[in-house]
Amino acid sequence: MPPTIEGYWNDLRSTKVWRSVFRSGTGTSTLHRALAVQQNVFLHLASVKMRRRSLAFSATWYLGTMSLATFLILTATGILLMLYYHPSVPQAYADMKDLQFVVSAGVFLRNLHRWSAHAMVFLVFAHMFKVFYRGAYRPPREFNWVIGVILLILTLFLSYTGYLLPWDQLAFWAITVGANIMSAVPVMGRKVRFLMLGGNTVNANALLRFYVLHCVILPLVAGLLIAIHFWRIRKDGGLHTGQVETPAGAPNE
Amino acid sequence: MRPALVTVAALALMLSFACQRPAVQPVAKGPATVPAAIVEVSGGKQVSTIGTPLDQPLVIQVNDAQGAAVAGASVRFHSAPGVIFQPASGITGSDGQFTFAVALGGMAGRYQIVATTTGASGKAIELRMDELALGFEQNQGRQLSDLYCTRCHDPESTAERVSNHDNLTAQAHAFSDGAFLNKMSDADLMAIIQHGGPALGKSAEMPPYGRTLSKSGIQALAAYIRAVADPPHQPGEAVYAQR
Amino acid sequence: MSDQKPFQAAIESDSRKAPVRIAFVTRRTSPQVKAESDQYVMTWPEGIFRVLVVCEVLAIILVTMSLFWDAPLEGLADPMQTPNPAKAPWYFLGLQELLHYFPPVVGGVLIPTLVVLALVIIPYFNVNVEAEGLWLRNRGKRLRIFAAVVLALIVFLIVFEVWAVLAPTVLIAAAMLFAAREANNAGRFRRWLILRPLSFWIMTWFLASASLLTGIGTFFRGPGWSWVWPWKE
Amino acid sequence: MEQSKDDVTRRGSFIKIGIGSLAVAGCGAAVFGYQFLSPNVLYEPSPIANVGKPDRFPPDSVTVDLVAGIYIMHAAEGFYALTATCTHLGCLTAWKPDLNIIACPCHGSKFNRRGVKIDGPAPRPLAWLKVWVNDEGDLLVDRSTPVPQDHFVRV
Amino acid sequence: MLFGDSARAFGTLGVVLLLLLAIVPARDFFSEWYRYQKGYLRLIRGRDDAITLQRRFEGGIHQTWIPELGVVDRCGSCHVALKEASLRNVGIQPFRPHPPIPHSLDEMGCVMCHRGQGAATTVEEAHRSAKESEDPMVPARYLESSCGQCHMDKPTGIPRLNAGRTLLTRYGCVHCHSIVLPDGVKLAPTDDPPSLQHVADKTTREWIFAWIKNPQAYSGTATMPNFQLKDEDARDISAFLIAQSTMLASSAAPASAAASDAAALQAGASMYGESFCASCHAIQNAAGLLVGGNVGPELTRIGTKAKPDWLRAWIGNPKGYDPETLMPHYRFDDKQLTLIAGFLENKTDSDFMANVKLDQATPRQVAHGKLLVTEMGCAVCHEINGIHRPDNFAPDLTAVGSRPLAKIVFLPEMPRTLAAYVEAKIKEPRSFGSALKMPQFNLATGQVDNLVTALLAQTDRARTLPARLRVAGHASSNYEPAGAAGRLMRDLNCFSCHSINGRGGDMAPDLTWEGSAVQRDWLLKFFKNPNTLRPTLIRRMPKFNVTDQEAGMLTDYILAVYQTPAFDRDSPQPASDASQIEKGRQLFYSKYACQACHIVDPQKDKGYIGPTLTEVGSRLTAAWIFQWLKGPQTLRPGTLEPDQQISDSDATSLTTFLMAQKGHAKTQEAKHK
Repeated sequence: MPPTIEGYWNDLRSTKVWRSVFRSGTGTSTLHRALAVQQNVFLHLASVKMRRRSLAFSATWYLGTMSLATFLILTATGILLMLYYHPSVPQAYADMKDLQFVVSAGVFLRNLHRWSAHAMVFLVFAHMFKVFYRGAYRPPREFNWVIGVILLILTLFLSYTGYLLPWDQLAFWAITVGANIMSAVPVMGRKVRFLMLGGNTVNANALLRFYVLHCVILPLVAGLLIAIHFWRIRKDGGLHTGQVETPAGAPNE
Repeated sequence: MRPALVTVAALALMLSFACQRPAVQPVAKGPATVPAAIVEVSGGKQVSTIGTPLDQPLVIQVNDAQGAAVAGASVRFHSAPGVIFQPASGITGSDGQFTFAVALGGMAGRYQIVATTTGASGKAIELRMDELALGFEQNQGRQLSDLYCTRCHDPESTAERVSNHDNLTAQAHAFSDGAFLNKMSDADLMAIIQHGGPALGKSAEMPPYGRTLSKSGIQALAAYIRAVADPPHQPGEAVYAQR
Repeated sequence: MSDQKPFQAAIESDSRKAPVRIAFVTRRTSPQVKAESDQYVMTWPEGIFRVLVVCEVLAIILVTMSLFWDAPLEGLADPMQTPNPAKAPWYFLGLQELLHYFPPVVGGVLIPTLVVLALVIIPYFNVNVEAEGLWLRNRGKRLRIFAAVVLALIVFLIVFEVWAVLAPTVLIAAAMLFAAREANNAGRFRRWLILRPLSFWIMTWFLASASLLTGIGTFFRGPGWSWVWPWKE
Repeated sequence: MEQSKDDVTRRGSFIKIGIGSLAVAGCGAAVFGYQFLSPNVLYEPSPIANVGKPDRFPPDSVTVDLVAGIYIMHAAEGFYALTATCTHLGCLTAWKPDLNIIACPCHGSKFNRRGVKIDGPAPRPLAWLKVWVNDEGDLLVDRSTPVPQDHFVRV
Repeated sequence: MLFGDSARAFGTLGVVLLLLLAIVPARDFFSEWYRYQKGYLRLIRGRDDAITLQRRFEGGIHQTWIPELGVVDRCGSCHVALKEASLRNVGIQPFRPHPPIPHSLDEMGCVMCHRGQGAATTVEEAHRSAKESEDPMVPARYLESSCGQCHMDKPTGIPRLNAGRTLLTRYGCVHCHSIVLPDGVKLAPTDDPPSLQHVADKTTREWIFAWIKNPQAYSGTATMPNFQLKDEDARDISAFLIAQSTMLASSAAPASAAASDAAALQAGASMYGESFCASCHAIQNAAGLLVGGNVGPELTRIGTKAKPDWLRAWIGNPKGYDPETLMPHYRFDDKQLTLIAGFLENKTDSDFMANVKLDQATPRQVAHGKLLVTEMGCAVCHEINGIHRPDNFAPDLTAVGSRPLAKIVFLPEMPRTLAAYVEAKIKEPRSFGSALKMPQFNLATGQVDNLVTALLAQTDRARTLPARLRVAGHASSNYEPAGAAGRLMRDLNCFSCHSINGRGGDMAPDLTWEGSAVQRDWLLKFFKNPNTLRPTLIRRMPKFNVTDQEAGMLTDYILAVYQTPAFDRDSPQPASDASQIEKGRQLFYSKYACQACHIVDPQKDKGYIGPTLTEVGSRLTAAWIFQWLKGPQTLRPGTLEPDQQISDSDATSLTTFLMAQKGHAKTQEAKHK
């Protein structure tokens, strides 16, 4: 057999080094496929087998998957953008200009981050409604629903804190309006606003706080909750099949 | 029935044309005579600063082959990008003339302004006029020149400034005298300003300005002299015209 | 599925209590689990590939957007100069629109808090977990409660002049009444509507109101939060 | 059976195409990631320092420009400039007029006026920097361009 | 079929994604600056100096960063040839080299002068930013405005800005608008709007009516703007102004009837000429051209305006009516006063007030007039009885050059640029609304451009620049001569024309060191009968009819006080032997060719740029002549005579020669003729 790319590929996969990293083998048997999931740190949250119905597009519209995908895109692009960003006034705005004008593919990464952020908010909302209408919030998945609601709020907060970072007019006034809505909370509203902005107006302190929230605190919390969310999917019986649990006697299509 | 009607109508139409034709006069569309040339009435060779309107409007006249003014000829103007015309096109008046204001572009140099009209058989007739926009350095030279030089170098007197040109035994060359000054090298030009006429074996009536003017001032003067030279000083200055 | 077999494992969930899986095993038999092999697929590669395809689709959409549509960047933030209107991010515009109708405490705090609370307690609010159709039982009593609640809500909305919420409220209420009629010779759509539980109606009302408010806030609000038509510049 | 086998190979080739293009995209992302990470513009002070008119420096003098990190020397042979950064571990050295030496405060390296090491752990003499006079008559030093020793500039 | 065959979907979508991602670097590749750099390389390829140019060319984004100025410039990324002087004849942007300027491009950057967005690397964003808060480039027409961010002095080379700043004060813009220059100096008006507290002494209500309706109809050079008043409003304002006026005792001097016969008019006209009134005042000649200076008001229609009594009192003693006036106090006797006043009273224009018919003013009209005068801010410029000068009457224009476009209401069909707005506002203020208070000024297009240039210089950036960049303007001096001579100098208003110790006008020579220059006898004689020294001058020193005693006092004061410390005026005169004089003559006529500009021998010499030197030996001191020859600019900065680097011995010979030019005989002869 003449050497082919596939031949080399298979040779590579049978080397000791490869086998030490990817513990499962190359086979296509059920066992191998099961091991591929079980022994992969990223995939082991999923069960080895899934219900065929739950894989149908109509079951979930893959909204949760897409939400996770946007989160991962946002993490990747966000880390790259951080390399050209100084959370200070007015340097933050100059950095936006630099991204636009002098950083290779800077404007693309910024666009991708921005649109992915909007997409994530939208997808998470849609995910929630889809889960609701499919009835997937019902026991035993009620706790995972609560985590989902918290993740929704976190997503909103992540997006909101990121909104200030370009330090342009849009950012400044959107945050000002948002912060003023928050200060309407009786008793503690003003205090919360004060703590969040690090002062009474949206200024350099607020920018730094939003930066830390956006880049460190909220992503960490969100990542943790996402892990729990996924773990609970499996523990609560896998993805909801999308079967409407109809009461007895009702017409069933 | 119908063919008959059509025939009658067609006949009537033909008849009406046939009857009318001898009666129809050539309708005065456009100029009564055909433009053969555009001549400049006034406004050429002005000196201005970059980006600014010329002091005097440009006036051109459209003439026919016999040299008589052509009224109603349509004229268009164009030049390098950045030159603004007010208006950029129009119809000549009863005296065959058309007046327009020009603001030169943002770069220093000579601007060629082209006025175009259409002659017999659609041939384009053009008139080219040169206008000069001075940059910062040349403008500075112009001011120094107005202060120190023109009293002797400009033969024309004005009410505010009486020319000293004719009181000199040596002949002071006007700065626009390109035929003479273009032949001098930059170094010679600056030397004569700096060290006076005797430095180049010329009259002492040209005093030395080396201690009165700064080096950059003398450079500016030389730049101004080069800019206003007529015929134009060849190496260096860009001519902006439509490409 | 319909023909009876001697050993049948049944899985049911008693929703009134904590759901458990109970296998009823007939005496003198052992439980036999029938593998539903056609019901299950291997996560690798079936599931993973599907997920990958979905991610590719999403990436393609986002990359296309990013290539041809630049993220907005206005001038440098200037505290001395308020753009008119000053708008929050789009997902808060529903809230901002509410603030236009209600005092801040109601629009900015009470309503969002209630919404979040409602969302959290949905699964624990143990009414009707079987998701039976709202009108299938106690129809008369429920209609009276429904009428009282909807009327109160409409009066409340009219008092505060919240036309943007009034419209979906009336619409949903009409749909509920439409579903509440006697179910004889009902069409497919109405039969589907009849089966909707109460939570469905509430969520749909919330979804419609929120979407409408956000849409209005995003597209139809101009200087001074006045009404503008987006196509009229 | 034939059909199914075809199907399988076709499936396999699609997967190969897919994985292949993702791999290429990944490699491309790495290349352009590298481009992204290398800044196209720098916010760094120009290596060329304008130290002013030569007559600022009296003959036989050593002038320290701490901002630029250089010494400007006016010797009998002409002007020259030394970097003030010690060649040992990069501390900023100091001119000791009383001792007529350049001393490093960190590890005790000592240099003479010509930058030659007298004492201490420094591996190399202090670098001589390119000096020239511009059109306005200002003395300029290029901190990024070393020149051979004993390269004096006469004004 | 998206999920029907996920392998096929996976493969296909993978390829699509790869292709899309490949566009990302392509966008960088097709960026504008990269295209321009390729264009530049194409442009220079065919040139003789291609190799040099190519070696000097560096690819990539070029950035100039000047942190202390807040400048980030990337203009050089496209304008790659800014420093390539050999490309001077390339008429294509962005490849033109920068023309020579007194600043280094590396030290100033581009946006300091041209404004625009230096950080941008696209043509549109850099030159015409789409964002309303960002500066677009300043048009070449107003480019000098950028110089004004640092330059408060008035260097040559920026005539537009200098003229604009002068106009701001001369046309009284700064009466209403406060403008603080970047160095913190507040612009003060240099026009002198008359006080209206005694206006009824001076003129009639009808004249006021016609004047405020259209000041330029009375005098084309009037700087008072047109308030575009309605007839009723002008009627009421004139009524109020007359009503508020109080009478000055000095204006009511008894008047002997002005002679108006032809002979008296002729004598008055020659009085007007002899007194050199035309140095300051202009009168239209028969051809309608203004003849005379523009320091004082035009007098073509003065007879229509001024009441005869007031005119006589005014000419007799201007400071009696207006202590701040620039007009000198001529010592006219009664006869002279009658002649000259008669001449001026005859300068009338019957058309000017032909249609003005005003009834007796009613109290209501007066009250309404007062309201109008208050509202329109007349008291910002004029002193008016019973009305306080309002503060902060019009918007502060200190930072008008940085006004964000979002804060500007543009007219429809108007270019959305700050320059266009300011220009329109100056040209036709009322086009922004008839209720606006700003009046219509009478300005030529060039003047409007100059004003726009000066206003655009008032930027925020200018105030944040490091102080070392600022070139301060000349501080105005408040020098006051002391004693009786000082009083006399103030009475004669010497400072209106002459400058001493940094104070005064520039119409006549600077007298700071006049005491070192002139001989006593000559100066004494000059005061009694000033004759001009320069043949071509139109403006001349008037004859003030000073008494001997006054002339003597002034002469002594000048000789004693206005002495330069540089040399002793009484240092011994070089020996005047004939050979020295002859040597001096040789030097004068051949080596230095002084006759090009000066006249020593009226028969032979013709040069008339410098003063006539026929009697310089009895006018100037030898020490002054010597020092002057050695360095004219050291004695009188800005004087035109070039410094010829004359050696001491040549200067001595020339001094000897010039001191020999006493010229008595010749002038005596000339006088007899």
